[in-house]
Amino acid sequence: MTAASSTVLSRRAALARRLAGGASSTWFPYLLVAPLALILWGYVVQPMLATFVESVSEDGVSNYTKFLSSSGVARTSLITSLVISAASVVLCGVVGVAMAFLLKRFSFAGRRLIEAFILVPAALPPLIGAISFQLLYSEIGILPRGLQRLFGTDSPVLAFDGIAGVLVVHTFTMYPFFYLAASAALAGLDPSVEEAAYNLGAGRVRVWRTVLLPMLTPALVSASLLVFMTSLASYTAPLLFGVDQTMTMQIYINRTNGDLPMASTYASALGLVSIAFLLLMRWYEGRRSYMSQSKGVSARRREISNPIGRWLAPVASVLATLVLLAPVATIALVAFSEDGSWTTEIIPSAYTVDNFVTILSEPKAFQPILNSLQMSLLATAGCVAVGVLIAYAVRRLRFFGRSLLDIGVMIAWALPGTVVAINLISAFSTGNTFSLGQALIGTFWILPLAYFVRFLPLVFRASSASLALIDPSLEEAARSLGASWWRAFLSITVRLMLPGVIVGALLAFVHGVGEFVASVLIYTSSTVPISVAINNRMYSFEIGTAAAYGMLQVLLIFVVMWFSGRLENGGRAASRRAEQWTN
Amino acid sequence: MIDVELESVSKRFARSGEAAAVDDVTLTIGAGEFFTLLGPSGCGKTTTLRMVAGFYFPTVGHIRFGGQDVTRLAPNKRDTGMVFQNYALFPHMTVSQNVAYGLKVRKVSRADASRRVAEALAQVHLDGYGSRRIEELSGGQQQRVALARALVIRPRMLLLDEPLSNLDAKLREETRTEIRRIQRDAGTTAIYVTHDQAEAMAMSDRIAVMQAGRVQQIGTPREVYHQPANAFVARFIGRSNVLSLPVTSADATRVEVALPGGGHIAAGAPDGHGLRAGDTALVSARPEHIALAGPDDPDAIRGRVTALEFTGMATHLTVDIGAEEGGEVTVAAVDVPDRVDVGDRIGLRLSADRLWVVRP
Amino acid sequence: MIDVELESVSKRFARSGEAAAVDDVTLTIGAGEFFTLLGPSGCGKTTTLRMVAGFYFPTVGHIRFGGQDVTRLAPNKRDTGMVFQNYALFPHMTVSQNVAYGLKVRKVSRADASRRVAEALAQVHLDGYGSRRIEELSGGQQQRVALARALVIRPRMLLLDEPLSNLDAKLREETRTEIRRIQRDAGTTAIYVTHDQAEAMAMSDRIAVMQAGRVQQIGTPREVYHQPANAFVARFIGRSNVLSLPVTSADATRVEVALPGGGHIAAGAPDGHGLRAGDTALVSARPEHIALAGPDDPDAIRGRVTALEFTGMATHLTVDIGAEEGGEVTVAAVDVPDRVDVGDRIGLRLSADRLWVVRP
Amino acid sequence: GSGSDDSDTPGTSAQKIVVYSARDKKVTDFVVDQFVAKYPEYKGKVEVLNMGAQEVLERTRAEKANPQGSVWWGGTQQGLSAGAGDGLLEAWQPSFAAQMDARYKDPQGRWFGEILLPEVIMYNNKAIPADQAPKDWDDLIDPRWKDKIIIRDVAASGTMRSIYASMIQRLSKDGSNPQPGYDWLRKLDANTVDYAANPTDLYVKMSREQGVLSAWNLQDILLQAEQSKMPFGYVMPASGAPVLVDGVAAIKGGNTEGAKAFIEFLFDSGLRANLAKDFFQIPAVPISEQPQWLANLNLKPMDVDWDVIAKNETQWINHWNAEIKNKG
Ligand SMILES: Nc1ncnc2c1ncn2[C@@H]1O[C@H](COP(=O)(O)OP(=O)(O)OP(=O)(O)O)[C@@H](O)[C@H]1O
Ligand SMILES: Nc1ncnc2c1ncn2[C@@H]1O[C@H](COP(=O)(O)OP(=O)(O)OP(=O)(O)O)[C@@H](O)[C@H]1O
Ligand SMILES: [Mg+2]
Ligand SMILES: [Mg+2]
Repeated sequence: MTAASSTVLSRRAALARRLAGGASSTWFPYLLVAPLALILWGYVVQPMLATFVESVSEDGVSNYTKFLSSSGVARTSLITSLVISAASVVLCGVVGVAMAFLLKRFSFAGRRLIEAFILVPAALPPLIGAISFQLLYSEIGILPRGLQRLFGTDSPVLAFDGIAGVLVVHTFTMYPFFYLAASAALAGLDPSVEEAAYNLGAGRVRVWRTVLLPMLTPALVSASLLVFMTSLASYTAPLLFGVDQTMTMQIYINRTNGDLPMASTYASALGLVSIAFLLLMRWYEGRRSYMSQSKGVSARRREISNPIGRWLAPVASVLATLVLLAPVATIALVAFSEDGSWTTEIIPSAYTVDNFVTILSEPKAFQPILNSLQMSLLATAGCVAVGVLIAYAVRRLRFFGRSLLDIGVMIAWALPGTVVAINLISAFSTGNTFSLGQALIGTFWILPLAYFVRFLPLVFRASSASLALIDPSLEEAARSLGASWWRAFLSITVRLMLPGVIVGALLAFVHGVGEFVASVLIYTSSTVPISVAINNRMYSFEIGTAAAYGMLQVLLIFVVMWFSGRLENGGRAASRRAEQWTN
Repeated sequence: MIDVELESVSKRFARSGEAAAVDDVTLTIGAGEFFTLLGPSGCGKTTTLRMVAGFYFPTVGHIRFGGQDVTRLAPNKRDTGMVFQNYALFPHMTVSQNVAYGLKVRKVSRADASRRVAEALAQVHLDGYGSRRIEELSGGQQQRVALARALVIRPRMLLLDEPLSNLDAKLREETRTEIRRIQRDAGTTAIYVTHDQAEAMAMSDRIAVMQAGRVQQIGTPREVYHQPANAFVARFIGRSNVLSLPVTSADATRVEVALPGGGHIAAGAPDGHGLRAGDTALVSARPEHIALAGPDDPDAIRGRVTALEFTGMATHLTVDIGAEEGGEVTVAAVDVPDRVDVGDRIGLRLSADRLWVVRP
Repeated sequence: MIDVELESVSKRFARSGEAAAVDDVTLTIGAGEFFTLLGPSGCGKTTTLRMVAGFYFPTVGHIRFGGQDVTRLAPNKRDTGMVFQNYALFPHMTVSQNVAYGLKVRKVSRADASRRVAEALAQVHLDGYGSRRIEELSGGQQQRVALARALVIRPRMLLLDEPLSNLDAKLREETRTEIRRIQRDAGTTAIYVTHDQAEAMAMSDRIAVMQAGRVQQIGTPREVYHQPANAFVARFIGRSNVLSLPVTSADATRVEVALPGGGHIAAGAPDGHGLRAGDTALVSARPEHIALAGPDDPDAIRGRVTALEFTGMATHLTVDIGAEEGGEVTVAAVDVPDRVDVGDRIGLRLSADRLWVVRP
Repeated sequence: GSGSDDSDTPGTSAQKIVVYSARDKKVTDFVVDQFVAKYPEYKGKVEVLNMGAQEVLERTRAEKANPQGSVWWGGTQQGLSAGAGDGLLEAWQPSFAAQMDARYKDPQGRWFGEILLPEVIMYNNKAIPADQAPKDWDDLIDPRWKDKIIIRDVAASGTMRSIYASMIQRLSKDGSNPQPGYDWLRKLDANTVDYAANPTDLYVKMSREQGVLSAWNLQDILLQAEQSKMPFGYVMPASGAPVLVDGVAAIKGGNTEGAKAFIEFLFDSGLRANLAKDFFQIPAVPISEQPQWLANLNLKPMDVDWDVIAKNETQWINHWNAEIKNKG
């Protein structure tokens, strides 16, 4: 720090120091947050505000009072939606964490394969995915009809209907939020903390209840938020199982009725409920600290001794995977069955590969797949860039408006996809500053933008959860070794967050590939996504070819999962770890 | 030349109640000086170090490096090398990568860096561990990696927070010699936190003794040891017996006190001690400056052995001399006669030229 | 009564190369015994402790508690209280909750538990910190929480992995007295890891000195200190000067060696030392058993002072006596005459009854 | 994404036509091929975006500030009227308008009926022999059919809303007293075993015999039976079938010139005949050669007053949704 000789120089040095000196000064957070807030404002918050504005445009808040009156659709819908969402969180939590436990705590042959399969249910193609649940669990489903035949009863056995059906669909499609978050967090936990609990005499169950689950809080909170909001905004499942007194159904019905302000009121109410839940969860999470305070880096987990654990885990995992993959198998069944060959039979009576031949022989069969791939990748890249930074800002920096930033990210997840798309169209149908003066609708960019806006919360949440476990002194160490804030951030913090970031990116990517409700409103002929292609088949009831398309999508997701699993574990480390476990 | 200056620095944490973790600390450290912070657990040593490193901002006060205010300068602009009390090793990097990190940031050429990394690992006796993952090291090995990582970048200032606490005595001694050598050779200023007084004594140019966030005394090891500023410092540095004895006569630098068994003895006293005949003086006597005598030795203080502790080099006896004079006295004796045992009556003789009067 | 028994226990890690972290360790610990593992960093102390706690399985060998094979018993079935070298505190719990955890597991009534938690916190001088978060504590305070958490459950066996490494000397002494008291009162067996030899000496019933995964010597502190089994132990425990001196005569328990300056001196020797006149014996002499003498004292070994280190209680002089006899010798002197300085010639006198012959 | 054609390619004057279509992709592909064959200057310039009818409305509405579409192809009378009411549609008089029944088009020329969708009784002909199928609407509420009926969920479907409103209006011509209609629908609800989420779901449930009866449009019944080998048959109700109009419009602010050319082409007599033959479409304008099935149809339109329905539909359906559905 040699003092500059001339005053000009020293003044410039002082300024430079102040600008670069950054990360520790009180206003550094604002410097970092300002562009993020601007992005959020321009691309997410401000478009979404349109919904709220519309809800109060005609007759003020009178629409909202409908939620307060004791009888009436509004309040019943709200309550039904809340009940479904809360139950979904619990169910997905149980299934997701259990799967994470089985797959991340034990090593056995075929585990990697199962890990790659496990995200597939989250990526079930729209509509065809929903139909597959019908074909499995509803009154016309394989399972109830199979049981009916088995027991010789009059009516199908164990047929899911109504809310139970909705919950089944939600559990199957959303447990990966929990599974991924929990497994990333489990990998990042300080193993010695768990050992300490065992040492103090706690049994396995108690250790999970009092140490592991609480330490997973950030991950579970993140997953709960996502599941809660997804359930709240879920549309297809209530539709399929005939639960029409839900918020989303009311939004749709009101739009069909032409009562746009009321539809917006419902949408805004959804947003408000989600924000309330978000704030609750933030408070809950903020009460405790989850960063390891241990000195140094602890050795990996102790070895598994329990022979029951060794055998039970793989068996349970395989069984669970079979159950979870059943909807995918159903799609495969449809894809390989002959048209009209599956009516009252339990499973199809005739099989064919015609459906695949049909779609593959089309000249542009792969175009939608490529489109989806490209747009999802773009959006995911954006989500990672912005989401990781926001996660860092919200978790690590002290500045005014942290909660607002958090809410800003999540709001697009809390609203139904249709509403998000409509808002984006309105915001970007003419040029504005954020679109660089260009009208984005009708161009390629609107779809990646929509995916970005919709799926930013996934990356943000997952990153934030993994950041909660990372000791900030690691970053400090890098800083004291001379690394600039950026360098320390990228080489240490982001690197350590990576499991969480990968999880978020995977979720964003997978959801991007499957996105339908928003896509259908904004796609162009050159950007037909795979979901729209599938839907076109469904629409004309070419259910076989639609399923075949769906299988291609499933395959794509599987391949991505397989390779990302490789990436995440870094091969070498994984095998070594497994070696140690089984020693 | 003054290198580091803390001016009335205080740090208050939101949650630690009303008390400040660091309370109005003012001190200056010269360039190339080896300065040690010593004090009981929780007294604010780490907090002080972290403010110097730039990870905390003082609630009030200023920090200057070479006259320049750095109170809010970014940590990476300070060119300090820090060993964290909890190591803060990068878990995703191998040992070598950890050590090389600072060099990479400094854009040291690859060949140069790998040479320096190897050298640094050798200095902490970790040759051959370069490709290990951090989690595959023992606690002490991890601590040494943290040390190597800070030393290898040859910063202008070293901040060492108990860098040797998990090492065995042998290695600790070797390593501290190494640290001292590196620090001297490069003229690095070092701020060192330790709870090992022998270490502090052996290594430091000067020591600041802290308690409850406040500095109690700053001085060379000998000053701090032989002329403690107050009873806390006397008791904290080494073992010391602080006896309350009546003053029989006093001048500017000496105070004569009466011994319980009869007889007088002179003790050194700090400037402006303000004691007069008739006052009670607190006199600090180090265990090793008390010799054993027969229980009936007329010049000796009489007492009864209450405990006997063998520590290798010396045996520590605890002797009860009666509540009034200071309760129990500890004596370090190299060769304790075999017949002495707990419960025995015994005489203690103070050596006059090592006694020192302390403030309460 | 034998409480813990390790029988040819070895532990190999997949990655630490061919060398075993713990290599064929056999030892027995009596019920209520305070047993210390001492050894250089990375010698396998923690690994041994973790096998006793049940976190690692021995690659070969057996562990028995009270005669029962527990080699593969789950850790929570062993009723051990462990202080981890890295603390392993629960970051999501307050200080009190951390300490109370083991009590809750043991279904201690709420009132009882809170009383015992308060008591345990007082024992480690953390009264009033109960409601703090772990991250709001200093390093030493965290370590004390870890200690309190292990002590409060009054396990049948305490496993303490450097539990005091981050405490200041004063507190360390108080705490170790406290640990010892608790352990004695409850008749708990304790296995203690420390790198502080004074601590090991003061606290232990027996000490096992390890190196590179192997046990070098097991014995009481006095045995280990005064009758080290080999040169490694002699050098590792305290400072020791190991001199190579020619044997002039030998019997079963004594060996007489020739001094460089002329003259003879007798040294104790272990059973079956097998030395004869004409052999070269390695003789260990503690620094405090070497007295300073004038450079021309006829009975003294002559040398030149190469370093002077003030450590508080004593001053350590390093004296070069010539390569053949052992290179440098360290002397601990309580009062070094002021005129002695680096470079001076000096004489050293060994005290015959403290010398000991060691194996290489 | 390839094929983002530049609409100002020199040498051709034709601009891109973007068609938002709720028609089946097979139909749109077929028509576009024919259109381009006739107007080569539009080769590669007709982009069809397939989506649901409601989505066409949503999208057009959202894009009002900068319309991207040119043709709105496929949508109920109600949907098109809503679009017209929002000022989204271009008013014009095409050449075929004169031949068209006034009931099938907007008086101001903002949309035109393209095909007629008679809503008839659908039954599973594997489960019910043709002679035992219900003959009229009132047969559906016979307790005999308890738990045999599947209905495409009403509130979210324009088609179903129209059918249900017709059922109410059938029993109260001026719409002043919906009660008899409600009672009738309550009985229907009692016989309804399940409501299907969408057409696909309806077909699946019908074919797998969760229910064996439904009310559905003739065209889709014939298409499913013919193309997907579904075991579906239909009955033309004795008291008549409500006939819905499904239309087409030019979007205001789009490529109106192209849109007009395209719509004119849609009503080309040859094309109409082909569509009628292959896709079972009943054209809203008279055509010369009728295919066999159409000639034999015996279409008996129910006398429905769409104005009364337009006025009351929301209220009626909301009432049904809240008070009647799933209550029987
Ligand atoms: N998980 C591991 N994988 C590979 N090697 C390991 C692992 N844990 C420890 N080691 C090695 O085993 C040896 C013994 O380690 P241990 O932790 O027992 O040492 P220690 O005696 O406790 O040392 P310290 O005093 O430094 O804590 C060390 O050399 C260490 O590098
Ligand atoms: N983040 C924090 N929030 C609240 N109080 C804190 C925080 N960090 C430290 N303290 C308190 O401030 C005081 C000083 O802490 P500091 O870490 O500086 O102690 P120390 O001298 O390094 O102690 P040790 O030798 O135990 O490491 C302690 O009493 C501690 O409890
Ligand atoms: Mg500290
Ligand atoms: Mg260790």
